[in-house]
Amino acid sequence: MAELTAVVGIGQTRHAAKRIDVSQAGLVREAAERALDDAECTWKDIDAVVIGKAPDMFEGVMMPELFLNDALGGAYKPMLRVHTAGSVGGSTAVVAASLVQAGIHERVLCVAYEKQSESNATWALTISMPFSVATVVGAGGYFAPLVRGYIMRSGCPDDVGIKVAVKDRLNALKNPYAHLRIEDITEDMVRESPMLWDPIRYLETCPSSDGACAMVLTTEKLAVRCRNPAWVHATEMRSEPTMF
Amino acid sequence: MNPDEESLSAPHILEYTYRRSLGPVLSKFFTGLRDKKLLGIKRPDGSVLFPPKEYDPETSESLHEMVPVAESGVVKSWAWVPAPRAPQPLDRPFAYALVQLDGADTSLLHVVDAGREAAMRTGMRVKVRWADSTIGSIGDIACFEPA
Amino acid sequence: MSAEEKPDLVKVIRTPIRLEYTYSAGKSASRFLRAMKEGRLIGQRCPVDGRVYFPSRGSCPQHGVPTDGEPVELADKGTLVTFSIVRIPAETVPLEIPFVTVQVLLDGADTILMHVLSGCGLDEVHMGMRVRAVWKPKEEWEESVANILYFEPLDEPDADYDSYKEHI
Amino acid sequence: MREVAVVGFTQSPAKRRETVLNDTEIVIPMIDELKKSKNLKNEDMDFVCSGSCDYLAGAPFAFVMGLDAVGAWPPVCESHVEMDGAWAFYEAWVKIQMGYAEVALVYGFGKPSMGDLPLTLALQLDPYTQAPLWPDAVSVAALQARLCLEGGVLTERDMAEAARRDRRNAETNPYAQIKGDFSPEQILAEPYVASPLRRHDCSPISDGASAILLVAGERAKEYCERPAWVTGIEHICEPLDLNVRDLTRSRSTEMAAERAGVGRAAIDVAELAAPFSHQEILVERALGLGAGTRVNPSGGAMAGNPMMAAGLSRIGEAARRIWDGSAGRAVAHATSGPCLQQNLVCVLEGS
Repeated sequence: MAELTAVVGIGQTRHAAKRIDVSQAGLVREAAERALDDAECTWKDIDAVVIGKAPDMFEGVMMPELFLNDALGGAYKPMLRVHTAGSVGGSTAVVAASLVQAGIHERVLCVAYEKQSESNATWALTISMPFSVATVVGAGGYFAPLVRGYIMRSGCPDDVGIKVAVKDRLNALKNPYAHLRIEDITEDMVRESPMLWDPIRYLETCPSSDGACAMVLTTEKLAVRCRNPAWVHATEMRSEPTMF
Repeated sequence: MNPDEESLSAPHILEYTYRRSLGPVLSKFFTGLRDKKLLGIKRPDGSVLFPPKEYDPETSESLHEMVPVAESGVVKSWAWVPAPRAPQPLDRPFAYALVQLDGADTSLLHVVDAGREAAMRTGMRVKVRWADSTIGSIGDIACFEPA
Repeated sequence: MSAEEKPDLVKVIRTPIRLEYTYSAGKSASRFLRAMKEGRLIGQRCPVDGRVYFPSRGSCPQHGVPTDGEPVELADKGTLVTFSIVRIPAETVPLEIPFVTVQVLLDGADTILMHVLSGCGLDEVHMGMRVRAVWKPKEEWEESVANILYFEPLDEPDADYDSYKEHI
Repeated sequence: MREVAVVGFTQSPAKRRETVLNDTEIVIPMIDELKKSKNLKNEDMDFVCSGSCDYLAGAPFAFVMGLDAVGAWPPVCESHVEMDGAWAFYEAWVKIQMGYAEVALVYGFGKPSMGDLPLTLALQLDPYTQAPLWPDAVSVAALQARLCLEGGVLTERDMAEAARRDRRNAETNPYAQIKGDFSPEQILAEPYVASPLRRHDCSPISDGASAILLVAGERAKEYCERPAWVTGIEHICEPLDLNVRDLTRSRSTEMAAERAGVGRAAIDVAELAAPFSHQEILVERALGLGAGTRVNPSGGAMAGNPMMAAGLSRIGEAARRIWDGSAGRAVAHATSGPCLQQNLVCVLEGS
């Protein structure tokens, strides 16, 4: 690998079901400005911008990176838009890291966001198409049968989803940016929450959020001057067929 | 071609009414439209961006100082639309135009209702025709008309 | 909020977007749908390993090779591989809740079909149960998966777990 | 920089309306043909990257089905850009530069005939102040054309001559959609479709796909006798706002060309993806091409413009002319966004 790379700045927005206090640009800028501050740099220090988000239909803007690029210090710079569906946040960081690792740029800003409140995520994820029969509702509709299959094949205990949900919600209480903050979360509360897509209960699902996350990545030369660089040792991603 | 090979096709409508939250700058801009006032925003070099953005489109620095611009201005460029499509603002032939309002240093992309193509020319003066009811929407400017 | 009330600030604008498309099913789906209109279920075989894709989308997603060979006729019965009981309504799904979505491995196919199950109690639904398609009256058949109204339990012993575990 | 070459290219014929295949099915034979011609197995591919657009299909995640054409078991390292395949090419080039990959497959595909493309493209504009007015892409390009014409940057005759050149060149391109020998007089006698643009000033709306194989270093020669080496590649994005950009030049193309080293030596062939005749002239000038350059021997995007594949196809068309020895140094161009907002420039050389 040509260049050792580090994450030298991170920023997140407050996440909420509806961030109606900000525009789309305001949302991504809230995260990006925090990442720049954390990295002790400014818009003009950025060599390239990588913008990640999943379906354009969430916000109803075709290739929204085209109008957001100049909100993110990207005017007259290289800009890439990543869309790898649900994995897009991670993929965006991987692409940004690659640009530094390859020795192409010294400092890259990446931002992934979604402003799902502009539409309705369940609608946007299961737009019904001609000739098909609609048998699922939202992402949970797709995943619930697979979750059941996983439980069967792995032999994991029935309450594993409940335990994971409680663990994550407890951790979220320590995260000032978290959307869901359920102070008195318990396993019973999760177990007794409505069963939406059996075997998935309401409190076992993620919320539909408005939010953004940004990172600044740099070369080793720039990173060693930073307070606490997080070195990127390796990245990897894999995709499987939709069915077989 | 063998008709049995031809793909089946069917109408598919993608339809949704998005709710776009505005943030501080666009909120003032659209509130201004509702109240029939046009607001631009000052860039660091003193020039006025209209329509306004909450950031400078070249440097990304935040912008704050909103300033009024006039209801009339000059057509900088235009394109004639002889056969408007359903969602376009006017149902008769019109022009999309870049209109630089007096007091602004950039142009607004909007429409000019000039009746016929021969009535359009770059440099012509135009003024806002407000919609019958204004709600806080770019459509509050129904169109521009020759001044 | 109506315009007359003139709130202090306009904070949200509504932007209707309507785009009209002519959706095109494509070659494989059209072949499948035309067979469907005749009450036949057809899949396509992967030329590499012979697996039968149902419905086929024109290539084997495992090997990335076209599946252009002769269609394979499948039975309208199979094994319920996995399922979910759905308890939230949606405009796009014309079913009363709760309803059961199922993944069915038709006999002779190597990939699952997503559909819905009816004809038994919710507590009777289980993995491995044998099911069969319940069709609309023949005169209503169209080029649509909706010709199958739903799947219903078949009076047969459950399929052996090993026979479908790879398809979960 | 690591040496990377384009060693394989397939494209579908650009069609106004593909009546048999859906968007994924247009890709399937492209990848199959590429794999067969290069004896490429799935395990040989270190990285796969694609470019497509959900709004062309009117459905989310259209690209997920595209992966069916590749074959993804065992799981593949794959990424996707909601951009023209030329940017997927760039991402693949980056993965090779960083030493992650040696062999990469790139493809782009789209079936815009399913919708009303010029109207759909209005959704690329500012969602608050512009898109609600539905300015169609032809009208938006016409605003730029008028600025160029009235600014004395070019004439309607220049535009007609660019259109003529492309359509005439396309006569020898079996994949082209619009071809023929139309005289500038003939073109100038046509009515405007969106004044000051005539039908001939516009690229066609095309369904189509293309695929490219990129290989690093010495291994490139195993796949191709005379590989087309990527000696420079860069892309630049301008602000969206039509009102803060100088629309009478393509500054982003100028910057990308400078950084990609287009001017370091003569260019034999240029393949441009500009979808309107005036834009093609702006790009040609921004690249600093001289009289010795054959522009758009394939006809360029003006002869066939499969959205999301057109830019990638330009790289393929340029590479093809390196392979067959008809060019020693070539440049390919891709564009995205209204009025040439974002541009990519790729320099290919035979040695």
